[in-house]
Amino acid sequence: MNTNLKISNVTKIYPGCVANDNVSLEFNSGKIYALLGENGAGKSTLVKILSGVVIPDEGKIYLNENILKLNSPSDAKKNDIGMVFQHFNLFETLSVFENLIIDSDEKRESLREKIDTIMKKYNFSIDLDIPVLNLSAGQKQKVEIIRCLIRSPKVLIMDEPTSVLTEQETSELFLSLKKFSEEGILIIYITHKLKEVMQLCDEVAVMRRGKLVSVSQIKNENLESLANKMVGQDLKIIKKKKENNSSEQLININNLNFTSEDPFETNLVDINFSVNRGECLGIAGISGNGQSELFQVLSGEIISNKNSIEFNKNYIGDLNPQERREYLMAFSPEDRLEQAAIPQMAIFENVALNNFKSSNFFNNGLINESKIKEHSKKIISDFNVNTDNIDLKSQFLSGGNLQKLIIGRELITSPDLLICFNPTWGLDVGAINYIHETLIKINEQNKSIILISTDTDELLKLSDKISVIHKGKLSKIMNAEEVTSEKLGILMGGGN
Amino acid sequence: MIKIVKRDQPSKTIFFFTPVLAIFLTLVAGGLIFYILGFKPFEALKFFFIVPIADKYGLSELLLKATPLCLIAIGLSFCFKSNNWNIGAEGQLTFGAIVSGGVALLFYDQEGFYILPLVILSGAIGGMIYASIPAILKTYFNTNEILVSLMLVYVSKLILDYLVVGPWSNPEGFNFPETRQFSDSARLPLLFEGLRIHTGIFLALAAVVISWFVFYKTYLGFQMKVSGFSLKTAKYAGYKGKKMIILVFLISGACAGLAGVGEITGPIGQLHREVSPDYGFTAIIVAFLGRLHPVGIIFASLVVAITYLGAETAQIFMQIPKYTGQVFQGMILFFLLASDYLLYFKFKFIDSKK
Amino acid sequence: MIIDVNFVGLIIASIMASAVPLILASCGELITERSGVLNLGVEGMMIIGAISGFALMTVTGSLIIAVFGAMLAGVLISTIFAFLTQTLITNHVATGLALTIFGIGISAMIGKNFVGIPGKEFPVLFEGLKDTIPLLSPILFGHSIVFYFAFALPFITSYFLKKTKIGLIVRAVGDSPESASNQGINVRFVRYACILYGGAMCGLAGAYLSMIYTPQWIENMTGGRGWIALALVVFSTWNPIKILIGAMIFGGLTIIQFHMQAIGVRIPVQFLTALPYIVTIIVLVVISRDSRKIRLSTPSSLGKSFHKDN
Amino acid sequence: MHKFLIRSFVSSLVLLFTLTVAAVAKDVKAAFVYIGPTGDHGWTYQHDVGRKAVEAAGFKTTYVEGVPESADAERVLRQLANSGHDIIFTTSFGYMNPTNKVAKEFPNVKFEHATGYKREHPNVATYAARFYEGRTILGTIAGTMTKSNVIGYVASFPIPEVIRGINSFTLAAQKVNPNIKTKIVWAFTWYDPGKEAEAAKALIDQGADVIAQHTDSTAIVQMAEKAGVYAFGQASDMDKFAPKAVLTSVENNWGPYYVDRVKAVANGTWSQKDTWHGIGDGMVVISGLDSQMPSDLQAKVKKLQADLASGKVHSFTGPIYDQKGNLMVAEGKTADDGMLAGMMTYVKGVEGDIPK
Repeated sequence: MNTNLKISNVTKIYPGCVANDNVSLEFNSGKIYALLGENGAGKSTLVKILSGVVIPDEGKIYLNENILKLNSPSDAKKNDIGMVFQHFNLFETLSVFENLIIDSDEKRESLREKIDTIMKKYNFSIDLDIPVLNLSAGQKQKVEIIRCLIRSPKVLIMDEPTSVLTEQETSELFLSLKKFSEEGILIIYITHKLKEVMQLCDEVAVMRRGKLVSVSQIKNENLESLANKMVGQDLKIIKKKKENNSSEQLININNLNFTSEDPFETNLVDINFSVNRGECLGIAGISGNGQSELFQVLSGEIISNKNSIEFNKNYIGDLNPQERREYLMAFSPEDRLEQAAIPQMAIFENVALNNFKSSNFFNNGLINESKIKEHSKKIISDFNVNTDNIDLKSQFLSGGNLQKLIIGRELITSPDLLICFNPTWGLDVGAINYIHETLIKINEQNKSIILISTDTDELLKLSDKISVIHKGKLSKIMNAEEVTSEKLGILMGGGN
Repeated sequence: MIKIVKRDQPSKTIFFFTPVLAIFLTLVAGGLIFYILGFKPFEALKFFFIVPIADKYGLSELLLKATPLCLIAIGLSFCFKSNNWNIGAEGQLTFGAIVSGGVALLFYDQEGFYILPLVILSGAIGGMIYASIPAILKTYFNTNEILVSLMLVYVSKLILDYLVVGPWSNPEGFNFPETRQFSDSARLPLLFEGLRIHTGIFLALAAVVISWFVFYKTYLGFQMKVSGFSLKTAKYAGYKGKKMIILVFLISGACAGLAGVGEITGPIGQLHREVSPDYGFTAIIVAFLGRLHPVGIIFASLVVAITYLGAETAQIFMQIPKYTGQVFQGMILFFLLASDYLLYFKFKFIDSKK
Repeated sequence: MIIDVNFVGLIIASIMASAVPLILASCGELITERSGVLNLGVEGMMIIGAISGFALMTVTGSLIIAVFGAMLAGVLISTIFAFLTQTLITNHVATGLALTIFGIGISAMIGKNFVGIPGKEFPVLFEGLKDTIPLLSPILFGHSIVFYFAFALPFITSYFLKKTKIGLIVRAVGDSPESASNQGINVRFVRYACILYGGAMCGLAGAYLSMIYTPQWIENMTGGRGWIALALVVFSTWNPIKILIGAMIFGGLTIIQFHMQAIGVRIPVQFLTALPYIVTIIVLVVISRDSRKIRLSTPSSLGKSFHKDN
Repeated sequence: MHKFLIRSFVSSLVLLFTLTVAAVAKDVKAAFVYIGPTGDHGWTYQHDVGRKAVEAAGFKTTYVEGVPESADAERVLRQLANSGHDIIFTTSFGYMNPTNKVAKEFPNVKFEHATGYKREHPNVATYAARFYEGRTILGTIAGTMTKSNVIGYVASFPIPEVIRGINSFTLAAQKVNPNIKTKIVWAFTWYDPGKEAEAAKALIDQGADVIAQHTDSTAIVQMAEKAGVYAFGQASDMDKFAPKAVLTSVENNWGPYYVDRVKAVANGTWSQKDTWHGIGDGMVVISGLDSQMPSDLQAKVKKLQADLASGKVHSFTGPIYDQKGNLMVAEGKTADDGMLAGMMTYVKGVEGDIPK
């Protein structure tokens, strides 16, 4: 049976932003559609409308020529639209089975049979009776997919599904999606990863700033054309100047180990590497392989053996972040909202978080507010943060602006080494470009970077040397020119 | 059609306006309750809110009542502002009273200038010791501080009960559940002869000033605030986040302990089973009503203190049940919390024909 | 001393009777907390139930109206809490405390005219079988319907949470309201329902005190049992069956203490009374140390407001 | 003429005086401070009955109920003293210190403190009732009516007042039935129905078939009713709460004393004293006897009541031994008030120790 899904003149306005501006689209079963766009382009809003989570201000949706009333997620379900969210919609403490049956009215026994059949058919193997808490990201996604499949959906929407997956898991997912498509399920695939679009989809719709920019066949597109449509301008190609880096060692990590009591954390085993001045060391890996722990050990949030970290000829393994900053290190953590900044506090207060002696933010234990504010204003103008109100609570900044603020805060001390962890995660292309430019500039000033990232493209673009972290162990350090993304993929998956 | 719209930024004006609105709504609702109960609403409200503080003695009583509330609320503001839900101030007050009472009893037959400072100090320490329990459990064992601090309230009251009924009961008091009277050297001096308001009020005022200074002007206050919002951020910034959490609990405990000292060395003069008519819980209302701001807390403590006095006056002169005081306290908090909605949302009139 | 089997039976029966209000209130609060709502107003809702039950019994003379009226009163007072926390997104802790303060005050106000009136006799079931089986008879027979209901409730609650669809939804909402909302579950509705149910059970617990346990009304007659019930939910690590055991221990302490006094063993009363609170803290510490354990046993969103904006 | 003048002068003075007295008498206002609610059917209730008697005698009264024995008591007292009350009755032991403190500041206001011992100022009087006389009667009834020979006794706090009651009760019970045992359970509360009921239930489960109480709520007699054992009303007639269980009640009858004292203020004859009245003065009243009691027992109780009233019988008549067998009161002697006021040891026959 053919499925036809039509979106007609959908508009959704949020205070201060038009998320969807009169969008019309049509989808037919048997194909895989890509919905491509930067962060904030409006694709998430559109799929939330399709799945009933968000109600549009205007516009209609038709399924096989019938008007759909999607006032809640259950309406979408009733109309055979399945949705796999970017951040999983799972109940961590409930068992897999309970997660699967929660939105179904069928009997438990018949559901179990049905689930078993689905798992066999698509070669999924997940223990149904353990809490979701214990599953890997890939398994969690499979649970979400099974949850949709139980209802034999006509439409399956996947929202940025590969952001948490390994290469291996991604290719498995693609195989499954192709299979679903062959079986007549209409698949809408939301992403900002151009390569995946080229690899998987048949048709692509590009969105930008809430508007639909183009609909086209994949066969008529290539990476550059898609990127241009998505960004709306010819991408500035950032190329790193290949200069002779100095051979002066700046930081040297020597036999660093970390053992955690928390079962949710990864232990670090025998970490050894060094970074020269003016160099960028990239550390690749699938998230959850010890990156966060490595960042914390390097930043001093986790204190280690004094001699395990030698920075600028000082042993600093036992110093806390603030003390390390005095040696001219700077840190940009992954989690912007819960670690790098405090959303409930004003911009200038967030600036004061990077407190080093010469800043004079705090004199004799007192807050020097004028100094902090002066400094904040400088950061805002130097780093293109799009606001002029330093009293604004930082929760009202967009992700990109917040990240610029954080990087700016860290860099304004002119540190010798910046350690950053997923600095562009979840940002739009403009902000990503800006941050990438900034990072390249740092290297050009003969300062060093340790870039921990799960984005291999970013790593390949910015790094001089690359290593891969897998299960808390670091691979050997490779020259960036010699590395391909395939090679990285293998190492990230635990291969050699 | 009226639509509710989320504000882009919490409104500052409304932030300070809602407490006033809450008090106003409480008065209206209170008047209504009086009317239903068969009393003249305005007369009842007059006896409730005006008569008790119409003379200098009444004002002195108001300050006497507001002192512990203000002191505790100031302490709590440190906790609440840094996201630590210490709701066990009543326990910390009681334990502070126990420790300082114990010290005062050691010197029951002695005079000396050193006794009072010692007693005050020990009360603060007692409160701190008691507050450190939920703090340490929270920071090192990841335990929910709401539940722990609440449970400890009852434990402290029972410890006090045990002591005054048993080992500390007045040997000349025929086994009645109370201790000896403290010596005059262990009592807080009165401010005015004939009025009960005592020098403890300076402790509260000092707490107000210090808390304002620490929280808004010092690096320490900044670190406490950051640690409260996010331990992860504190760690990243290089603050001793866990110690900061413990510190806010200690400050809060010290304030509550001092409130306990104020009660037993001020108006009571001995330990018995009822050292506090739930000041520790009422102070939570005060802290909220005062918007966790030192100056706001001063006003809030006065408003809430009236509900205690008014309930008595209204009973004496109009035979209005004294529990109206509690009803008022509950209502103020209800209305305040409810009107906080206006902080984040606004009503927008939208043309429905469109 | 000769220990008589019937004597043991009698003591167990007394302990069970004293556990009834704790079980009722805790099981109600457990459902509320399982949906992610921390309602510290248990004491307030219980006392409202106590006065409503007693007042209705006195005024209407009907025990049925009184019992259901008390539950309804619990529902009504918890509606304030539900409205504030769920519709106006207020802080759970502060609202719950306000509810308790308000409840105690308003109950004393309503109850002014009901102080010192003797209660009505509440019928007991199976009284004829009271002397049939040694040890078990006093435990099994001769209790009010509320007693039997209370002892069935943990099992019903456990079954409800584990085996029924609605129970699953309640747990899901407590685990992740965001996910639940995206799954098409009306989080606000579920939480409202759970809060009101908690109110009904607390109302019933209060009515048991004023109508059956000590059939009379006095101010503050719940005497802190609401706080114990709250402790009990934590003690049980949100498991209804453990509530049963906990309620027997917590409720039985006073009775054991009196029996020990009567046979001449003396432990400070205050120590025994403090025990439930201390034990609860210890349990909290034990479960909280293991991050996996606390995540699996505590409703993840407990006490956190959820607001869905459209 | 001269004589006449003097006479008329004197008579007008007398007239003026009586007028003044009458005017004063009308204006005397009495205030009562209660620890509990007036409807508790126990301690506070009975004081309020007394207050109503004062109202009936034509005086204005005010009462404040539920006044905690904390720092708040003092404010209430002061407020009452400040608002035109001439005599203030403070009806709980815990008000002792605040009463004396406030009395110092208001020398023109009379203060009457129940159950206390401090009279630090000339305007403070104390009063109490010889409840132990009533307990002698209860002991006699309990000793006769028990079949299990185990009598339960729910006590509040180990203060002389309560211990005296236990002793007097036990002595009387032993007199009619040497085999009885009195089991004491301390509830450490004056008023907490839940706890009191649990205490009573524990005693009943331990085999007690008569329960006496020295706490204030009706929960105990209600529990006795449920369990089918006997009990005694405390402070007021609790018969209606437990018609089968209650054999009789010891009522606290404050009315006559209150009226007396308020009148004394009106007449200007009030003076400080320590009053300790019993059955004879009508401050302690035995309620109607239950028909379940055999008629000879009823007769015996009535006689005992009359003898106690007339002073022919004293509750503590020697020989009385303490638990260790030391002689407390020699044969033929009776305990004096000093000894009674400070009684802190059990007599022989009471089980257990006094909690410390």
